[in-house]
Amino acid sequence: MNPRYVPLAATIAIFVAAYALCILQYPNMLSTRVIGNLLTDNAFLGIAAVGMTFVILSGGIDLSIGAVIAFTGVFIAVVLENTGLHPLVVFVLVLGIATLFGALMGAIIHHLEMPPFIVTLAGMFLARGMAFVLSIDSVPVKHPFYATMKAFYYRLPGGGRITLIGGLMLLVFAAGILIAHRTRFGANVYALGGGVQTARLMGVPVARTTIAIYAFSGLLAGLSGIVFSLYTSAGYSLAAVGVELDAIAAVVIGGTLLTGGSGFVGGTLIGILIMGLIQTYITFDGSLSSWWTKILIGLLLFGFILMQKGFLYLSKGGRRLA
Amino acid sequence: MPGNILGSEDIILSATGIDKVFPGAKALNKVNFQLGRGEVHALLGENGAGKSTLVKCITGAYRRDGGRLVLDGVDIDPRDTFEAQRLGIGTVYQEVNLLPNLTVAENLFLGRQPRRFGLVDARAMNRRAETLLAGYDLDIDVKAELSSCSVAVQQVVAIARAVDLSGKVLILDEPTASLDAHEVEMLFAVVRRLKTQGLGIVFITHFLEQVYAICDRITVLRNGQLVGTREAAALPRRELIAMMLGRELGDEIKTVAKAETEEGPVRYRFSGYGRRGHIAPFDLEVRKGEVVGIAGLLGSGRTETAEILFGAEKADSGSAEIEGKPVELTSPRAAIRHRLGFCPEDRKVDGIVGDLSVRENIALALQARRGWARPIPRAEQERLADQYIKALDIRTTDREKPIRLLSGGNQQKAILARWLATNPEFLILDEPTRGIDVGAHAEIIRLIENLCEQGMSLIVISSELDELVAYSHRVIVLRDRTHVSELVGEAVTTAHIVEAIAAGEKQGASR
Amino acid sequence: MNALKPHLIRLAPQFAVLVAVVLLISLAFPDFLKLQIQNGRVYGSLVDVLNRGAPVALLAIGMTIVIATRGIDLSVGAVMAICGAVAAASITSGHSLVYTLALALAVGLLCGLWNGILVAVLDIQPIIATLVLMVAGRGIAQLITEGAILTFNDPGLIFIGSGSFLGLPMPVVIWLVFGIAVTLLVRRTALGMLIEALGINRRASTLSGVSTGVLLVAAYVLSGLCAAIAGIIAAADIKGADANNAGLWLELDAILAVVVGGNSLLGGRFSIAAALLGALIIQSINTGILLSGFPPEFNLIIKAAIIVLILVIQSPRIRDLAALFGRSESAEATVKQEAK
Amino acid sequence: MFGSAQAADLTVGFSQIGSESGWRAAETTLTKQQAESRGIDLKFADAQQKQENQIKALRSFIAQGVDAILVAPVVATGWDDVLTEAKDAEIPVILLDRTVDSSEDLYMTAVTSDLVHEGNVAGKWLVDAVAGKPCNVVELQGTTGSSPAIDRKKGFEEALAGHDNLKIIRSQTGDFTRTKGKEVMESFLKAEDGGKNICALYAHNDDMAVGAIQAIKEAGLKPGTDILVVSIDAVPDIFQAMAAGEANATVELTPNMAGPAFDALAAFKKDGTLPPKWIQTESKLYTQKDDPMKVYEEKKGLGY
Ligand SMILES: Nc1ncnc2c1ncn2[C@@H]1O[C@H](COP(=O)(O)OP(=O)(O)OP(=O)(O)O)[C@@H](O)[C@H]1O
Ligand SMILES: Nc1ncnc2c1ncn2[C@@H]1O[C@H](COP(=O)(O)OP(=O)(O)OP(=O)(O)O)[C@@H](O)[C@H]1O
Ligand SMILES: [Mg+2]
Ligand SMILES: [Mg+2]
Repeated sequence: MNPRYVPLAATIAIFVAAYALCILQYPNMLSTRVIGNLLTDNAFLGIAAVGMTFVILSGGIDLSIGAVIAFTGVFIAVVLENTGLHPLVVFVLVLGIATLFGALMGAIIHHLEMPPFIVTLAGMFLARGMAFVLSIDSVPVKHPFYATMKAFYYRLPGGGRITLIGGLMLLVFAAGILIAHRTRFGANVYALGGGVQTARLMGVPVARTTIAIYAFSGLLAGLSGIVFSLYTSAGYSLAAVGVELDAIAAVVIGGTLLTGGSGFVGGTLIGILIMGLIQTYITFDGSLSSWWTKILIGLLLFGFILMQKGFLYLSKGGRRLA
Repeated sequence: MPGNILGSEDIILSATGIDKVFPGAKALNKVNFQLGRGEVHALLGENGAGKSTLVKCITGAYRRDGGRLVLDGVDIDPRDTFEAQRLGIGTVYQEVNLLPNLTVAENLFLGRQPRRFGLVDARAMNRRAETLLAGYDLDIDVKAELSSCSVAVQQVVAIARAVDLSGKVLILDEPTASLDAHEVEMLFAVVRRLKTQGLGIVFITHFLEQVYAICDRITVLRNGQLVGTREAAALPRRELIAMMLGRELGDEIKTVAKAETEEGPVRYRFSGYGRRGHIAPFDLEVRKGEVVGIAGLLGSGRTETAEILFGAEKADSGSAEIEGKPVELTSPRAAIRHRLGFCPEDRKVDGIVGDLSVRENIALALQARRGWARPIPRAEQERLADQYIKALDIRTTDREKPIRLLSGGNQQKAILARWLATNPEFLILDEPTRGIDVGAHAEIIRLIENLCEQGMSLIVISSELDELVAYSHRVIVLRDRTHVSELVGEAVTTAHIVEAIAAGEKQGASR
Repeated sequence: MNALKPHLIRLAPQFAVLVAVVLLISLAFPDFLKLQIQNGRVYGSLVDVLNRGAPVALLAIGMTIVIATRGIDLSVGAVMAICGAVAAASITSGHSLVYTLALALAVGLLCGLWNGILVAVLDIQPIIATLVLMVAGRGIAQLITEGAILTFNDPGLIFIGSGSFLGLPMPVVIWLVFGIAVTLLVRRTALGMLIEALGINRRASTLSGVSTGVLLVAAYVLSGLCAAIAGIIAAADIKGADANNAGLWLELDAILAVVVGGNSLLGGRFSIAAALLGALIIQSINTGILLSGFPPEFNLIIKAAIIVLILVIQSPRIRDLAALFGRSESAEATVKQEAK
Repeated sequence: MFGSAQAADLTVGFSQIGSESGWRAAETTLTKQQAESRGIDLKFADAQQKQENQIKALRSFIAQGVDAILVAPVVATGWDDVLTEAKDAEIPVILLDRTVDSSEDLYMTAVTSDLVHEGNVAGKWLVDAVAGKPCNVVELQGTTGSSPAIDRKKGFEEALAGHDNLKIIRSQTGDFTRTKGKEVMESFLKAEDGGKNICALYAHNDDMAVGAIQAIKEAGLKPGTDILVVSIDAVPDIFQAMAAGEANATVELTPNMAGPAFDALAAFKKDGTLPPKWIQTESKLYTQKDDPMKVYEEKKGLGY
């Protein structure tokens, strides 16, 4: 096998093995309900994580996505409450804002040569601050269109559902995989991750690509916000706190290097599923206190990373001196 | 001023009055440069003369501070390399500038991947990459990541990419630094072909034989200023060197009869040393004051031999002895404690610490050996730095300049200085003269000879056989990651080495 | 004096920003600059800034070193919670103050060691390696306090949080002394340079004989120690260990402080003094917002806006532009001279 | 494939918000104790303060086929879908400690206190305590955007309405924590002439009040006398402060929400009696007269 695919294969193998172990302990976990839930419940995280994957592949990071999700939700709820606009129009509007917001951060990162960590951290403060200013209350969305969209699902045998948002996540992943691996833009993203200076000398349009990457991440964070608002039928400024860290964890568990330039969008999907599996397992267990829940999540995270390292180590037969 | 030898309709690229100022240094001062159609034009000068800077100004990698660029009769002002590429200027920059995390094929076609229905057609891309590289006799897996290839392979890939990109102008900044004779010949064949197609080719190198072998005209820079442009055929080597250095140079390489290999006691003995999958077990003995050369083709395992000796890669078989006492050389630290030194081949990745100053880079290894608790006093560091800046003629505005801002050759010298500062007894040099100008080249070879006269033992890896022959008491020839033969004393000649490599090749072929 | 000059130049932008922020606040709130002596200690908003900034300042010291090695430590907030909880648990179960402090610091070191081993030995990327402890660590802290606030009354421990020394609150004394000590440690020895080398090019440093592995572990251990001190102070300050909230999201503030201090997140060159100034700048903003009387929903926007402004002013590109102005003038001058 | 339904004992899923405060920890402890004493198998899921995690937990409870679900919702909105799913699966849901804005037929009952009422009780106490004298009040809000912060503010303001002698002069968030409570109080004191301008403090929870009391003391003032302190929750530490005369009043929010919930559930399982849609817990006011030390001793062991 091409050594490039080893991390991906390792992640998939680990996921399958872990799922099998869970089923051994709780046979119920094989039900289509659990599988459907895995998709639906992680839809917003998955969509945001696709954007995060691109950012991380390019060697950057985007800490603003959780706040953008919250902002999007509040924006939609507030606008729907106060105007007669159709939700679809509002969606387009908010996607535009989120994309612009991302593009702006990308432009600052590129043109002012500031580290993404800090620019997007400030972006996080700003987006959440704007959500607060729009409304500190949690605002319900009562538009009938929401009900229509939610009624739209595919019923699996056994009571599980592939919902609209779960399906949307899969679509976004498909599109993400296509963009990352089959377009010039995707190749440029990897190129940036390999080294900005070198990429520039090789003729990669660095400015355009950087801005596009963060705009894309903003767009997907906006989409994720829409999904979240569908998921909860509300907009709430305190929603989705810390989602960026979950997304980063999913991306990394999916085998992408935080240093950029190496990884797969498809891996992120597995990363998301692994994180979802951890949570499902913990609820199925149901005996853990709040603190043991945290400790176990940490340990499982560690375990997955360790297993991945082990796989890589075995497959490479040792590594060059760091 | 010369330069009007060609008629203006024959000029494909003309740069006039190019200025470039860096904080604290004027790198280019009103430089004129004219490149003809179907011409190979050498751009020469000492380390730090401004060659790479001029190239980068032409390709838009740097914004020039003044001057005019005309390509094919049209004024151009490329804002970035992307634009230059579109205009038909293909470039190989000095340090291999490819992306280690992409595959060979992706590197070759970055930005211009073949597409089907708007999507990148990976299969077609890989196929075309294979055909392209076949033209350079390179039969490698184009789907492998570039980082898994040796520096030399990367260099060939970079060349292939630039050549493929260049519609009008091809710029090669020290493309041959890590290539051996065979690859160089191949490159020249390509260059000649392009020449007949009417391309203008800029060729930067420190190998003067190569200049005379392929170049039509020569432009010389010194300290950021144009010295002049001449017909290669009408410029004797001695005069060229004088143009570059601004002074006469004595013998370039003193092929002095080296002191007979004293049959002194063996100081370093490695027996059965090897590492599976990297280098086959070998025996090696080095005496005090002896220079052992290592020769071989690309990828023959020379660098791996060096790394294993220094502990940068752990040996998994065999043992090492110093003066009869067994030692463990399992890490660079351990090796340094036994007074070994190692000047690596890939200076950008393994050598320089870019943001540290020249002074700190020179003091680094010595400081590491003394341990953190005993800092080298600032004054002492400055003395050390000044001493080596002078001794090795490192061109820098001052010793506090971050080393990444130095020109390539000068970085190489600073790394060498880092090791000399530790006063090693056994120094391993992997391609020490790569990218170093004629003047400094001679300096370094003289230095090597001095060092071994003072009793230092040396292992030198070099693709330049002439050079290797000049100072080695003994030469070990590698093939396929195996030590295949050893030439001693009188037998150390270029012809013999080539023969040993070739014999190995025949042997390999018959296997 | 001359040797000090480059340092002063390095710190100038941070000083300028700090002064500007303080002036801005005192424009809106003139009493900000007022200092008075009360109960034998200096009292006033400026002291509050120093005092409230203590945890972030301490975290920033360790974070600076970790970032210099091209790493990052997300676990410091959780480690603060753990060490505060350990201190509270130990003192309430009747151990002596010295034992308690030693125990809490040792736990901090241990946490740092864990992170260091993950990064240096197992070669896990720093963000993810420390994320493990960030998540699990808070759980461990809550395990110790069982989710409640563990209150204590030991005057010795409380003194660390709210006592005063030479008129200054103890936390201020602690971070100042610790900051100076670490600065001396790295600058009076070769540690500083070796850490910078490691952060810029780990492989080249290893090949030059630097024990990069040990240094890397040491950096995280130091960060753990800083977090432990910060955790003890935070607990002592409120006379109780609040495992749920102690140090929550402070890692982000600490990273921000390091960056506002002009240190590069890409590792290499670092300045602890600048990071400490960065911490003070951030705390001044926080205190200023509290004093301003704006409704709390505006807090984040104000903070974001000011920080963006500061960073833009400090960004390399803007600095280059400024330098360009300066230079093009001088370049002209030289041209004129040449003409003569 | 599907787990056999436990016929004898009840399995109840409990989705808790997380463990952000001592009060919350006490609620968790009490719920577990109540379940144990009734022989109920409690499946506990901690949501780490995230609604999405609560929804996930509810879904997975449904997938496991529990007999009933308790949920302490982190926010009022966004529960329609998952509650509908539970209803479809015929699993009764009981809300603890906060309500949701979904239609009433989606859950069986809600055991909560009235957050607005709590603020109101605190405000009324203050109105009575100052007895018409002019009084400047500073307010320590909970986490911006959280429902207790919004409602307790609202209730308090309602109580003060019409009493022009009482004015809220400063209001800032203290994030429900002691540290922030102390820090914000310090800045209030500086901003209001060293505290001479402040006559009373209203904190949205006791933890912030405890932090603020320390700040007041360190500023050389007497909390409880120079500045009246009223807060909400009634956690043990505030009773210590009251006993010491440093706090004046607190409004109890009982952490035992599960008791009434389980009672209602048992009745329903026995003969199908439906409880009222809202079981309101008492918002009892405690002052220094109520023998605070005794209450402290009672509450100490409850896992606060
Ligand atoms: N970014 C920079 N900032 C400051 N000075 C620079 C920068 N880049 C190059 N220089 C300086 O400009 C001068 C010319 O460098 P350049 O790389 O063009 O030399 P070169 O002729 O290519 O040398 P070599 O043969 O060693 O490659 C050198 O003195 C170098 O120190
Ligand atoms: N022409 C080539 N074709 C295919 N693979 C090659 C070629 N040249 C080198 N390699 C590969 O590159 C790797 C580099 O090995 P190593 O660095 O030890 O070579 P070397 O002898 O030091 O060569 P040099 O230093 O000249 O680059 C080897 O694994 C080899 O397989
Ligand atoms: Mg050069
Ligand atoms: Mg080599």
